Amino acid sequence: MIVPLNHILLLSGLLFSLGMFCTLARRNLIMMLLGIEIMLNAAAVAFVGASLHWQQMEGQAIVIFILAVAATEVSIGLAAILVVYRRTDSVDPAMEAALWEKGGRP
Amino acid sequence: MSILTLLFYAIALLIVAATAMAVTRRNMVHAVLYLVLSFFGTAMLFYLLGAPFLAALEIIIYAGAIMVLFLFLIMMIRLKKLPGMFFPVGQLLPAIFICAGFLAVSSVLVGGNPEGWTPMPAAQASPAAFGVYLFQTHWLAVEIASMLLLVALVGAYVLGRRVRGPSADTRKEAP
Amino acid sequence: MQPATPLPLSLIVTAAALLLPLLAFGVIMLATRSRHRLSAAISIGAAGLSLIAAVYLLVQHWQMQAPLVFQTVWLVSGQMAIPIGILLDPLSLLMLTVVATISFLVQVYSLGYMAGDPGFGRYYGCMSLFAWAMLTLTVSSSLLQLYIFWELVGLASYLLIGFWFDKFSASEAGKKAFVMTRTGDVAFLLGLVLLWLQLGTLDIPVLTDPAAVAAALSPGMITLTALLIFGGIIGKSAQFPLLTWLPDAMEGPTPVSALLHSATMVAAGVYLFSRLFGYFSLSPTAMAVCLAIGTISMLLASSMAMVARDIKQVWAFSTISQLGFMLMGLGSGSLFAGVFHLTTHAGFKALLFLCAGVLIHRFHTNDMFEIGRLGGRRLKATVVCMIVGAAALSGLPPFSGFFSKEMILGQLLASGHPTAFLAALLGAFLTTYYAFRLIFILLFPLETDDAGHADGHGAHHGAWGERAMIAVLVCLAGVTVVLGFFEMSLHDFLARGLALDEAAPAHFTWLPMVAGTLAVAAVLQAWFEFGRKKARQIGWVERIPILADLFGQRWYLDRLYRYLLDTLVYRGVSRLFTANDRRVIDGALDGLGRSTIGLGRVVDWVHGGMIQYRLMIMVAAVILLILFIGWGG
Amino acid sequence: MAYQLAGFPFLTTLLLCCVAGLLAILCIPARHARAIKIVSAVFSGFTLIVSIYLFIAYDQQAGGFQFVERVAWIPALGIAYFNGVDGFALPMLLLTGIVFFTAVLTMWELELRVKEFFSLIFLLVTGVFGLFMSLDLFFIFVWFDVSLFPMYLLIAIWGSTRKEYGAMKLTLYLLAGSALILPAIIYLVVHSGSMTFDLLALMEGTRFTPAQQRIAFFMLYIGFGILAGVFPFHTWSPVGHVAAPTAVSMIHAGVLMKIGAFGILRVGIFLCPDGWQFWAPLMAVLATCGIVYGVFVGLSQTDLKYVIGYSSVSHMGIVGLGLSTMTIDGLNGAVFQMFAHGIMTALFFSSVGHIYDRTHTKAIAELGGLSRVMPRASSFFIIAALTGIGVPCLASFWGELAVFMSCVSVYPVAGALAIGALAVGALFMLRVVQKTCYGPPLEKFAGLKDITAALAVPRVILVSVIVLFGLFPGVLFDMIHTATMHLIGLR
Repeated sequence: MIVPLNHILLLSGLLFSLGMFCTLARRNLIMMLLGIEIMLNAAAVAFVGASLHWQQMEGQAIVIFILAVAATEVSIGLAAILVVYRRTDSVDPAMEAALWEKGGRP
Repeated sequence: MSILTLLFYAIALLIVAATAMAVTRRNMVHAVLYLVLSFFGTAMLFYLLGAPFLAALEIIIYAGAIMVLFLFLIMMIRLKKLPGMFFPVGQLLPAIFICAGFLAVSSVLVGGNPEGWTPMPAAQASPAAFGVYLFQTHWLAVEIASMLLLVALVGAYVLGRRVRGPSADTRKEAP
Repeated sequence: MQPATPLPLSLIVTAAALLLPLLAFGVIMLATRSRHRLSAAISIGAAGLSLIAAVYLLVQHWQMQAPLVFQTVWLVSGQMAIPIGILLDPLSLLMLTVVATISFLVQVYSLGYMAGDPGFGRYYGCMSLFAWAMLTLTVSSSLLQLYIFWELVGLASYLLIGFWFDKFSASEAGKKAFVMTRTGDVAFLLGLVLLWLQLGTLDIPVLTDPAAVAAALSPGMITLTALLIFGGIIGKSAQFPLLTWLPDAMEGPTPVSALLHSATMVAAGVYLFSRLFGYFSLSPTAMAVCLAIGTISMLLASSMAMVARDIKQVWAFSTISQLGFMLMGLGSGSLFAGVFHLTTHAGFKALLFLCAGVLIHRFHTNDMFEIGRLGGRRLKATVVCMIVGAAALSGLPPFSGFFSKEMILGQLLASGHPTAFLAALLGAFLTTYYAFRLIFILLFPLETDDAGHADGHGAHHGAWGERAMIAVLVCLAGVTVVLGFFEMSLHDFLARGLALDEAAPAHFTWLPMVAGTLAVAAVLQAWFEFGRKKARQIGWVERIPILADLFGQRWYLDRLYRYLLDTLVYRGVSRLFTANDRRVIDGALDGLGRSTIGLGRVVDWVHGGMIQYRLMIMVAAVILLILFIGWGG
Repeated sequence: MAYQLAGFPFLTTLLLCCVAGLLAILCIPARHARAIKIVSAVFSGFTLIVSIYLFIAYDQQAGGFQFVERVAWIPALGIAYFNGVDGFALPMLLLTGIVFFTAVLTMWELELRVKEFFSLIFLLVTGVFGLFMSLDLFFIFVWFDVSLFPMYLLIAIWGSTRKEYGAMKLTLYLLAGSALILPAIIYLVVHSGSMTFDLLALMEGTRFTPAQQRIAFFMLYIGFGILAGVFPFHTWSPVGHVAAPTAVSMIHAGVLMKIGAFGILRVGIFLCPDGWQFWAPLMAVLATCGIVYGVFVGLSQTDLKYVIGYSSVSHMGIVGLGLSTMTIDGLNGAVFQMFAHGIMTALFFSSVGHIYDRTHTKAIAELGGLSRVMPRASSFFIIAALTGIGVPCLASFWGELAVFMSCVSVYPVAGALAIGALAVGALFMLRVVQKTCYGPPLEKFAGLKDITAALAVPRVILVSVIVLFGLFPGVLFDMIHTATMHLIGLR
């Protein structure tokens, strides 16, 4: 006997909200991406827990795909951040907005 | 309370603490390192929850590949100055509010599920069994995921290429 | 139209009398406006034929017992049928003749007066329009038709007052006249519609039949409609509260003032009252109101006339005052007294105006002192005619005004209105005073200017025009002298056809004496102040500054109306509504438009704003969705 | 309702005249401006002739809908190309023909984008004609929108003062109106029980419940009422009139506003008599507000076209008042007033347009003494003003009289107020006449030419129509009466 599923889910929720906080509050594109990673990870935790709960391997299979998506997202995201950085000398998301409003496309 | 339960709580504490530290670090290298710690914890958790293969992948991909990628980027861009305000209030407060709201909603929802309160037995899916299952049931999705990774590879290359065309210059002049 | 009617000839003659001026109007306005002589010839020809027709009808129907009605329908729509027709009875015949006569004479007179004016053709066109409308008004068989032509007469008046539209004051006066009479007409139309709703018909013979009316209407309704219709009379005849347009209307050419604004058009109000006399007499309240309004107007206008310097203004005030006098006669219950005074007044007032016109034409000024100084008295024929007219106006025997005024006075006394009688005596006194004030100022100027200059002037206008003017004056003076002696025969004529139940006009043997004495006293006072050698030509009114000011400013009525119009209409309601339109209605809608754009901005910000705010909204939306699915759905 | 199909499709011919004119204009190269104008005049003249023929050939004894044409278009939805005219539609067709023809002639001196201008005008008028003759709800709606959308371009391209604003405001308002009309039509069709857009079938075959009628009538009243300048929704009309070029103002105020009133009559009152009865007091109140409000606001305007715009609001209020009385006289008067006002306001706008073309100003304060400089042009203006005042023997008097007479019997207070507005109306019209035409001739206008013979033709036509129907109103009243009797008899 380990723990009830709900404890795992609560842990997952806590992680998710931390990641969300990171994404929403940090004025830094890299940290935002990091927050997204945390959230994806939290989802993975929940899936693994659910997989144990129902004794099904579907959950674990999903985690594989989550990993794939995370890898994809990070590689593209970091490349995009790099582009942004080269053009604006900054990784501040607010700078992006400022550019948008002036009609330029970052 | 079995040893496994205790172990779970200890790991959970580790993960949450490490993640919280990572989220709040001003120095991004520190943040990434804390996050690596958190991912190690997650890997342990996966092992505990009966997914040894996933635990291995977690360490290899998340803690290894992805975080290293982050470190590369952080080192590449060499920020001259860190963004002015660490946590702008106008952004911090709504973010906290939303996160707290999410937490509240999710815990209420989770807590409202009565059958989730029974402790689960320990079990394990061996990597071999998992691999067989994955490739029997989800082979198409795996293929698609691999295609996705390929696309990501190409995309990252295209984006990251240093463009020395007129477009980059005009872009700078335009605003 | 029943085929058996034995009188198609009367119909044809009347129709011809009515339609000829219309034809003349159309031809002049469309074709011959720029050819002055031809236009004048057409117009005068039409007026002359109308006059002949009118006289023929009068003679033909002198012995008529019952009114003749020809009626056909102009317009039918559901319950509403607008008839057009001709009602020939002594009253309309008399008025028809009066209008046709004055109209013809004035048009002839205008040959001289308007000679050389660039708008000569247009002038005659408008005169024909007026003649058509006024003649048709007099013989209207239904009240609605009367109203229609009443409005058309107003239109002609507007066009003629503003004839010299280059002058601001003229166009302003035209506008004022139209709007003020229109104000009265609003009440008139309302009364008319109410009456139509109650009775279902507006035929004048029905309306004047007391039995039919009393059966269909409650007394309150009769009073209400009578008062509303009386509103129209007030407007058209320039009676008390709406009297200020008439003096301003003197901006028009003098023949126009003579024809429209003294003899005929303004008398249309009085004519309408006598037309509906049977109806009005059903309501004692309306009669009392009529008497009161007539008295007030008469006294007010006389007081104003005492200080006026403008020769036409004096006669304009006098017109208001005399119209009030007629209404007093009618209001006291005697149809004949009012109508007779209407007839005599038309003659002598036209005469007075036309005389004034000769002077104005010659000396190019309206100021009586100035005319006197320039030698107005040298125009002997004119001055004699003017004295005749003034004597008639003052009620000096044996001129026509004496008979009619004396009859009204007698009627007032006989019907038991002593206050009104005294007021009428006072009015008569004042009338004589101001009439002779004018005469004496003309005759005995304080200083005289070079007279030769006056004689040599005006000769280039062509002698035939001048002669036509003098001829007209003499004609009218002749009428003024003799008309008074036809009192009894006119009374018989009217009484026969209209079945008047009043007895022969009351005669008080002492009344002519009193009235005559009063008139002589007034003449003497005028002589004392203006005529005698050492007179300083300052009237007693002018010695009392308050009165002079009050009278000179026309009792401040004009100022009051101007003030009310400015504050209430222009600066009040109009500006309020405009502001409402701009700010509230338009503002609300523009605000709606702006807020739509603002909403678009908000949505745009959500889409194009900083990435993290977008994320926040997205997340918040997801949370809400979860809530919805968790509990709501 | 029984009707006979027409032997010869006159109504379609009328529409085809417009369409053919449109196509002909499109075929002429833009540089031949004169040819375009001649072709426009010829084809608009054809429409006028056809509409006059229809007016004369209509059998008043028989009444009802005549010249009916019917071709099923989408049978599954019950949509048909279904045309027919009655005593309400014919005066409107005649009005459109007259105003269209004169408007084309009025623009004889246009030089800017002649081809586009006339083709858009033809498109606009096609929609107007279509709407007046259509008996199919779907087509009514389509024609409604066809006649609206060229307005935007016409005002925005050829307009003057604040033209983009005016065009945008007008378009938004009218589209808001059509956004109410379409749901109302669909609501009615859906609740009819049978899938048909056929107006006559809906009128005959189905009885909507009073509640349904109230809802539908209200939507139709507001929707069409916006176009008719009903009181709180009138502000587009002065702004639009001011911005529009002369011919568009003429068509707009002369015909388009009538579409609104006609729509209320044709769709609202025909299909929802109970709703009409229910909302009639509201209509009377709004109409009276419009009458009184229009004259007072007009008093303090400084722009000539604004003044006329507000007089239109006031006069259309009289139409609304007539419709609200629910009596024969009221309806007759309302439709007559629609006709008379259309002609009058077309004359008004063409005169003002001419004044503007010559003097290049519409500000009342800058004008004056025009009667000396341009006697003929200002006579037309004065005649229009006198018609607006309601002088007898000019057309609009009869409509007003009929409306007032019926109104006092139904709503005495509203009637009294409306009659009272006459005096203010006189003040407001005469004030404008005095300020523009009278007074000493101004030096800056000294060299201006009077109206040329070619430009005088349309004005003369309009004046003669005004006088003709002023002296013989019965011609029109009898025609309208056939339809009114039928409508009232149906209730």
